[in-house]
Amino acid sequence: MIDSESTKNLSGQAFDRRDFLKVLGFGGTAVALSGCGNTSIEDGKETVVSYVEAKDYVIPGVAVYFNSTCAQCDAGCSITGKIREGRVLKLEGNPESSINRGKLCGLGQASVQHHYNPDRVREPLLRNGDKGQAISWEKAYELINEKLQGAKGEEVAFITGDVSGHQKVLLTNYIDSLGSKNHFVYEAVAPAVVRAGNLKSYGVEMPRYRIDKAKVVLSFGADFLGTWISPVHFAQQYAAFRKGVDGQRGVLIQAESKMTLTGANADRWLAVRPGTEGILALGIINALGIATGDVAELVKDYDRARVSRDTGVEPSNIDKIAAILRLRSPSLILAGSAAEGYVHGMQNADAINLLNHVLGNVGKTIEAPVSVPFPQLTQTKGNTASLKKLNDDLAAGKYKVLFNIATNPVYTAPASYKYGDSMAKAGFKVAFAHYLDETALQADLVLPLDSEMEDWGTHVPEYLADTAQINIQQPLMERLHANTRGMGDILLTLVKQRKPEEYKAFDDYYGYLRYAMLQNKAALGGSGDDDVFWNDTLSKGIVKLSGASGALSAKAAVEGLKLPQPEEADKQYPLRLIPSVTSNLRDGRHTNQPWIQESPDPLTTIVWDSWVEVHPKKALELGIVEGDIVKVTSKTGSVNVQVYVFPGIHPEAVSIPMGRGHEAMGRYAKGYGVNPFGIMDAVFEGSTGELAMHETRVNIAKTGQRVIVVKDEGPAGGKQMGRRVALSRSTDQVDLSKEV
Amino acid sequence: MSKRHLLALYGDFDQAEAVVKELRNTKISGFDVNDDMIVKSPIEHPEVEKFLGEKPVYVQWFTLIGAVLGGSLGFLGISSAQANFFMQMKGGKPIVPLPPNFVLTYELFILGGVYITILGFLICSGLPAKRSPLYNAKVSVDNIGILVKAEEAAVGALKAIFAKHKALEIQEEAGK
Amino acid sequence: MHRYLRFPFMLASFLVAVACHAATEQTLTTEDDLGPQVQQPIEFPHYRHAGNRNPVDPTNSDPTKGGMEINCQYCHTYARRSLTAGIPPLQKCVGCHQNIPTVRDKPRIVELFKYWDAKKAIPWKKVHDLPDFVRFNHERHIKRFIEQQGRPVQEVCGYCHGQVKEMVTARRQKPITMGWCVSCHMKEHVVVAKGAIPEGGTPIGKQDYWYTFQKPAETRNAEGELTAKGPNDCWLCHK
Amino acid sequence: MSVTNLLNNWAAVRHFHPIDDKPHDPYKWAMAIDLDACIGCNACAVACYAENNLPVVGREKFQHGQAMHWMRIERYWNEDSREFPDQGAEFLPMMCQQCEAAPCETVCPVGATNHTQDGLNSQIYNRCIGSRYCSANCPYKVRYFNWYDYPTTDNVWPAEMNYQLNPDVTVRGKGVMEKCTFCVQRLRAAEVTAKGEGRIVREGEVQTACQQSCPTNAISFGNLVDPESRVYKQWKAQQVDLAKDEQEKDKREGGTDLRGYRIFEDLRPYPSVMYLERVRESAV
Amino acid sequence: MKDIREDIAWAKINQDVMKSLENPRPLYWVILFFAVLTFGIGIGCEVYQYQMGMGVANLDNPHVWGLYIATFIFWIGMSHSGTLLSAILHLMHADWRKPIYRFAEAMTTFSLMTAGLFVMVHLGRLWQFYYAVPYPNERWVWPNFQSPLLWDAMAIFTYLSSSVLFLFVGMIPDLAIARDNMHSGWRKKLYTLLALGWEGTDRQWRNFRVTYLTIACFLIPLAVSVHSIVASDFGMSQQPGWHVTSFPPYFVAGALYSGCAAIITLFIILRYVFKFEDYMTLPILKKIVRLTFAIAMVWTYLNCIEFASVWYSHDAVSKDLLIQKMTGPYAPFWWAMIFCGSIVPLVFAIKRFQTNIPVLFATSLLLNLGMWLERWMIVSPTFSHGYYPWTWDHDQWPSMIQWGIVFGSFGWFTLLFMVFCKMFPSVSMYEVKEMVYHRTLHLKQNGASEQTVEQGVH
Repeated sequence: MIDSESTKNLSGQAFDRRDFLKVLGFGGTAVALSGCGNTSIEDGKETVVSYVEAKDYVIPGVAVYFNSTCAQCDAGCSITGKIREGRVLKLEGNPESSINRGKLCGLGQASVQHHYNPDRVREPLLRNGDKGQAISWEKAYELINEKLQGAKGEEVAFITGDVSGHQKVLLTNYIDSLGSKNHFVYEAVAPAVVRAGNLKSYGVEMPRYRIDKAKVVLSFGADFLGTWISPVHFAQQYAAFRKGVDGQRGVLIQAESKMTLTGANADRWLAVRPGTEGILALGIINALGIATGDVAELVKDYDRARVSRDTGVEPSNIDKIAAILRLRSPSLILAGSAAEGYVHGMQNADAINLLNHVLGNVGKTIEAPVSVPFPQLTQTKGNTASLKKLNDDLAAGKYKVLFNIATNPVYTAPASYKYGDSMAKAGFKVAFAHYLDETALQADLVLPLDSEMEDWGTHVPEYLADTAQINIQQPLMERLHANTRGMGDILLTLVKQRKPEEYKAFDDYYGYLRYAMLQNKAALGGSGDDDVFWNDTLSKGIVKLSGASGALSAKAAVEGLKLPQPEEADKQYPLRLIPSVTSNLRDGRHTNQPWIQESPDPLTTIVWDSWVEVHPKKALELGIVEGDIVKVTSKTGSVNVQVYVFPGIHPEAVSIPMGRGHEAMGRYAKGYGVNPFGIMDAVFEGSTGELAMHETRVNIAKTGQRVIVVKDEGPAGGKQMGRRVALSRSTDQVDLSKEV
Repeated sequence: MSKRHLLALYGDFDQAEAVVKELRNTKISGFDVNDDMIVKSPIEHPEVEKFLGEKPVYVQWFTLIGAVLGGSLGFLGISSAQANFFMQMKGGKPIVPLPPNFVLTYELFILGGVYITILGFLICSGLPAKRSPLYNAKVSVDNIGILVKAEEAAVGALKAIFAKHKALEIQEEAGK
Repeated sequence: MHRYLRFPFMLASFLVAVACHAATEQTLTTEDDLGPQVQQPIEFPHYRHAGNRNPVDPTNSDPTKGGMEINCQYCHTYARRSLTAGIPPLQKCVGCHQNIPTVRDKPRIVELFKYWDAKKAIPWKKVHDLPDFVRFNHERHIKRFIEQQGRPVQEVCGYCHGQVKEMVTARRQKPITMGWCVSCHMKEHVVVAKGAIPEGGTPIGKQDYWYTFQKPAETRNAEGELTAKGPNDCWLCHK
Repeated sequence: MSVTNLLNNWAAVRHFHPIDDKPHDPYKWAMAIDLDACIGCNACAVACYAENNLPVVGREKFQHGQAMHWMRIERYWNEDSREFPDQGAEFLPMMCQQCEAAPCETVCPVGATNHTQDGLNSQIYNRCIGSRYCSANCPYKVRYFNWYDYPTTDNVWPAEMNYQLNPDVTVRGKGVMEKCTFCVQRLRAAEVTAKGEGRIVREGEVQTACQQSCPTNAISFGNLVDPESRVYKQWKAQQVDLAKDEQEKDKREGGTDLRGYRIFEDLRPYPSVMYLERVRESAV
Repeated sequence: MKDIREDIAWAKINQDVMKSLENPRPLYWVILFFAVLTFGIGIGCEVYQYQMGMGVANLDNPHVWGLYIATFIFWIGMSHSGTLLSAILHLMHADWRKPIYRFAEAMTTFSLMTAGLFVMVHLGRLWQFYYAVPYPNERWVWPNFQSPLLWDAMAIFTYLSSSVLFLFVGMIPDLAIARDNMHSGWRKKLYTLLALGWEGTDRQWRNFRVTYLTIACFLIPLAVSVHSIVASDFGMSQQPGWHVTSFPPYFVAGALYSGCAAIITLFIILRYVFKFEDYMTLPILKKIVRLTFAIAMVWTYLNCIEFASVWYSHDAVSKDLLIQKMTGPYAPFWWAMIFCGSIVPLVFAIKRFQTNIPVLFATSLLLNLGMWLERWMIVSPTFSHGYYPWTWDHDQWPSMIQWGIVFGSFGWFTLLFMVFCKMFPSVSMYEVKEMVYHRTLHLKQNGASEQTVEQGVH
């Protein structure tokens, strides 16, 4: 219920947002229907706590809404928090944001559980043997200072996730002030190869995809509805795409080896032999027959018989796809896991992007990105190659001090890195953490961070939809635990240790942020009074900027495009492991949010556990059924995991979702499921050095145990048993033009 | 109150019958055979009625009243309860649906019938009550008892009749 | 009485008595049902703030002789905007009392300023406590009775809170049980006073309900008013 | 009192609903869910957990089938025996259908579930005694029973977690039935506001939590009586009539090209949720 | 094979029956011990369930009902045989019922009380059960009279109270005997109180006869309605497998069936424990066995009718459910039900076995098991295979708590029943006397030549 009026009312009022909303015990938090007890009136037993001072907009029993930014993933959705009696109750999407337009995914909804999580770190902890000892912040800062005195600049390393906005500025300044050049930006699941491929094909790393403008979308493993880049935004584009341009409903074709959420919504889902997506793309170019010049030369060998043999896609399907692509224009071809997963990922991406060029989609459904006028605020783009480098350096003993800022590489690094051992070689490890996760447990000093609902900040998402925007993150309620600190505040204190003069004007990060924003008031589109501008900015939660769009390179990059022949199956490890990224769990940093744990995986409906997906045909061949515990063994290691027989996977592949199998991180995460990173081989993409996630070969063997798979679907599985429940029809049976 | 009670016990039903016949045929002043004689038996003898003459039983009327009251008040009560202030639509059915109410009316009809019948039984048979002073436990075994109430003067005659028919035992209320 | 009839008669009289008791309409009244005297951190004198002025001389507003006749909503300001009436913030008390030097040294006010100086909220005790599954909406009742029908504030608040203006610390005076709430909803209430029907229909608009008895009456009553009963939807209060 | 009510309102209390009377004025809350737009992302389900204080039951109880998701996303496969599900999956968000003639209402022994004036199927937690008959009689099986005392003995909201609980929604203890309410706390707040202003709730003024979060706008919700509402227009365009157990369009020869339908319409619960069939491209 | 002797002294009848109030065989105490033990276990389970929530019974969301409801129907069904023996056979003047109807009537009462417990055990919020009672209350809220569960409550209340009254009224003359013969002590006082001053006067007997007959007349339709209403708990619902027209007669037949089976079991136990060999004679047993056989065949027939009507209907969902019952996870129990309910009673058709006590005892236990399974097979499969395939059950097996309470109920019933038989004359003395008296008369009229003519209705 975002009453637009209630948000509007706020904008006019001068208020100091540092004066937090106090948690008010009004009406009590537990509005419980009591059990066996008496529910009668108990006058004089409960206490009504009132405010000392209250703002006019604070009315007990009436919600106040504040805008902020979701920090659960890097898409940068704007949120509106519903606050009652000083407590954040629920998050909604902010309708003003062009990224999520008032919508919010399940992961975003769950971030209140990140905030209220009972397992958050509450005090700075210093390692004392196996235990953490609570210390004061002063002592923690002193300790860091002390340790840094004994280290040269190049002996200090930072590992962070994607970081943008003013935190990034402060962080960069701090790193510079230390004289370090070692900032590793690590994201376990990042479209790094896609970026590289795009740069090569279109001249930009991240163009704007216009699914809503396309009539046909052919996606090679890009799970844009579930996990890819900015899923909430793409889902909205998808809705428009389905409604259709000119009343013609958009057609989605998904080619991938393991069905993703996007694949589950496709009009045609093609099971492609893992790694041959590029071949299929070239085969389609060949079948289109409209390519000329060196492109035609390139694809001439990819006739449909060969492509069909290599990829496992039926020739008739290739023809149908070519026909519909030829017929309906513009279309949009997306490269997702096809690029990220393989040694030749870059080649795959090139081949797929070539298809866009051939079809003339570049400039139509692939648009140049909007540029942000403040390059210092833009997002540093994480990848996996950075972790590899850091790991090598750590193993070589290069670093004396390691700052681990809100990442969990001990959990997400492939087991063959032995990252934990590498990390141990650093002299002093500082972890900025919300929870005692696997990495924080190995640190010497753990600094508890505020949740994003207590902290100030700005974010500039990598993928910007219509216009450039800076997202404001502001506290939605007072700090839940007295001894946690905002990331910006910690960085400010640390940087003050180095450059006390430059930053002495700022008491806290809020002051810094306000100052920095007001300094650029004009560039941020503000005018007039500082307070008015500032309050207006805070109440909107977004600063929209006019950024120019660049141009895309029109020429396809064909040189060097050479796709390897699909490999013969390995005798010992005949199956390919696809560690799937699910929309709930991503890389596992949110596994400890119970709503996420209990939210069924959309495709398998499994909760609270990991599974390995096996195609029915393969399952029959191996004699396994649902619930069998199998041992999945790769060159690197093995895990025991329950089987889910799943038709949406190529028979040569098996898939284990990422995100579970935590050994730490609190009561909701620890001990549920298995971690596929633990058996991932360290194989890298040829040209970018990214971890090739789909290149792990495994075999599976029965262990003889069987369990009941914990899932939402009943024994009928996905069958409707003749009931009229979920109905569907084909486009020729329906007239969408009459619809509202 | 100068009447006295006499109880004679017989082991045989025929004997008892003979006694009753004789009592009926003999005119004894101070003793009315219809009002002052009670036959007690261990089991229900349908024959007793024959020789004592038809005596009316009113229990059925109680049953009728009870059943009718139970049914009608039940229906009205339930319908009224349904149409109270909190009348809430349920399942697309009317607020006062007839079939369920008929089912309940039926139950209440029986409930009323049974309860009032029992009440009628208690009233008509005069239970619960104190036992008469001349109660003899043998009646609950196998003896037939004839309890008579007579003027002092008639006692002797009655005793003679009882004795004549070989009464097993004659009990007599102590004189005043 | 005949001895046979004694027991049945007693039984029957008992049953009749029970039935009569059950059938008697329980009088759902506004009868007082005093709650416990609740010990508050500061003994707030409601009669001083909300009580009537000196009855002998209505123009005399000397607080030592009577109340200030402050509108309930002046302090319980949330009531008209929220489900809950709320307790005024400390700020509000101090706002006035810092300008009233005459009572500044009274122990209660000293206590009050102690809280204020410590910036600590006063832990008032709840006096009118409903079970957690009941949600009474103050706003709606104030809208209807005060704003739409222009009844006096103290009277309207008094429907449920009793004669607060005569109390020191508030004490529950009404039963506030479900049946008591409903006793009011069951009554025919004036929805349109004498005179013309305002523009756009009755104040409760086109909101006629299913059951005729809840619609505003078709015709005006003897006093020239249109009446209707209160809502009977369980889900209004129990959610 | 009651007898007077009975006699005065005899005609009213003998009406059958929804066939005999159309009492929904001014509100009848209803939904339309476009299965073609639904991508099965679960955002609605999580939003429901957040809005309605649903307990997370944990692995073991989920395994026992004691999950409490008022909104569940069902995933169906096409029923032919192809090697791959090459038309993708079918997702169906399932929640209480707020039937007009709800099978659950008649059977509740204590009247804890009723039909409200604005067309909802209410569930009164404090009246419920836990006979579970309603769930037994629900064809959609969308009612969820509190098998354990989640707030206390199960400690579902430990420590600060209970700060998140929505104060407008009662936290249910053990032994009561619960189900989707169409976010009645939001509806009632909006209705009361509108009533205070002497108008009815406008289209778009109130949203359910699931509708609000849905990234593809697959769920539309609104007042079926209000001709301005999107729901009204959708039901109208799809020729689905609330009070029919078989729609005219389905009787037409040669079928229909409209894709609106209601699940188990033939059982005559008159559900308030219309689904729009999923569409798949015929050209591929 | 000897029937009750016509020349038996009435005093001996009194003595024999009164002896049962004093010193039963040691087996009595063994049974009582186990009854208390099981009941205690049941109580423990219930306390645990009350504290933790219904989840400990391992019910789940589509599968909200389980053994509690099944066992509830079982006990309700069991109660019907008492009415059959005391009311129906009374109206038919079948005098062989006289020695055994008392305990059958007691069985009715106690099994109804047990069934009532299950309604309570089953409730999620037991402490609020009074919401279902239509009493005038401050809130002005009434229960929902449309709910078959409420009809159930009303019917069971009516039935229970009528049965208790019927049992009591029928026992007054015997209580008077007990009063007269009991040595002084609290029990004598109790009998004195309960006998209401019964003297056996002609007036009392006259009204007694009419009352007894009237209540018997009421009880018959009441008993039928009670189980029809239990059937409508299911029949009135919409679920496949429940929404069956033939459910009321099917339930009633099942009820009589299980009741008769239970009577055979208890007959054998009582006969031994209380040394009633002279009264609970084998010819009587033989008649019950024949009656049971007849009802078993009726039940089998109605079962077939139900399958046939499902089969010939076009209700795919119900058909699906039926197939599921036969082949799915419940198949072993379903087939066990068919075996115990339809095959095992064929033993009764064999004359040799009609008086063979060990065989009859074993068979009757199997019949009871079969009838209990029948109720379970009515309740559970519909939940695990209803309309909505998504929610079909995958893991539902009653927990030990649920089983514990079910077994506890048997303990509770046995306890009540055994205590009753020890406390009150479980053979109706005055009616045995009547029976003997009438037979004697009959013999007198027909002369001595015709002997041992079996009487009563066949």
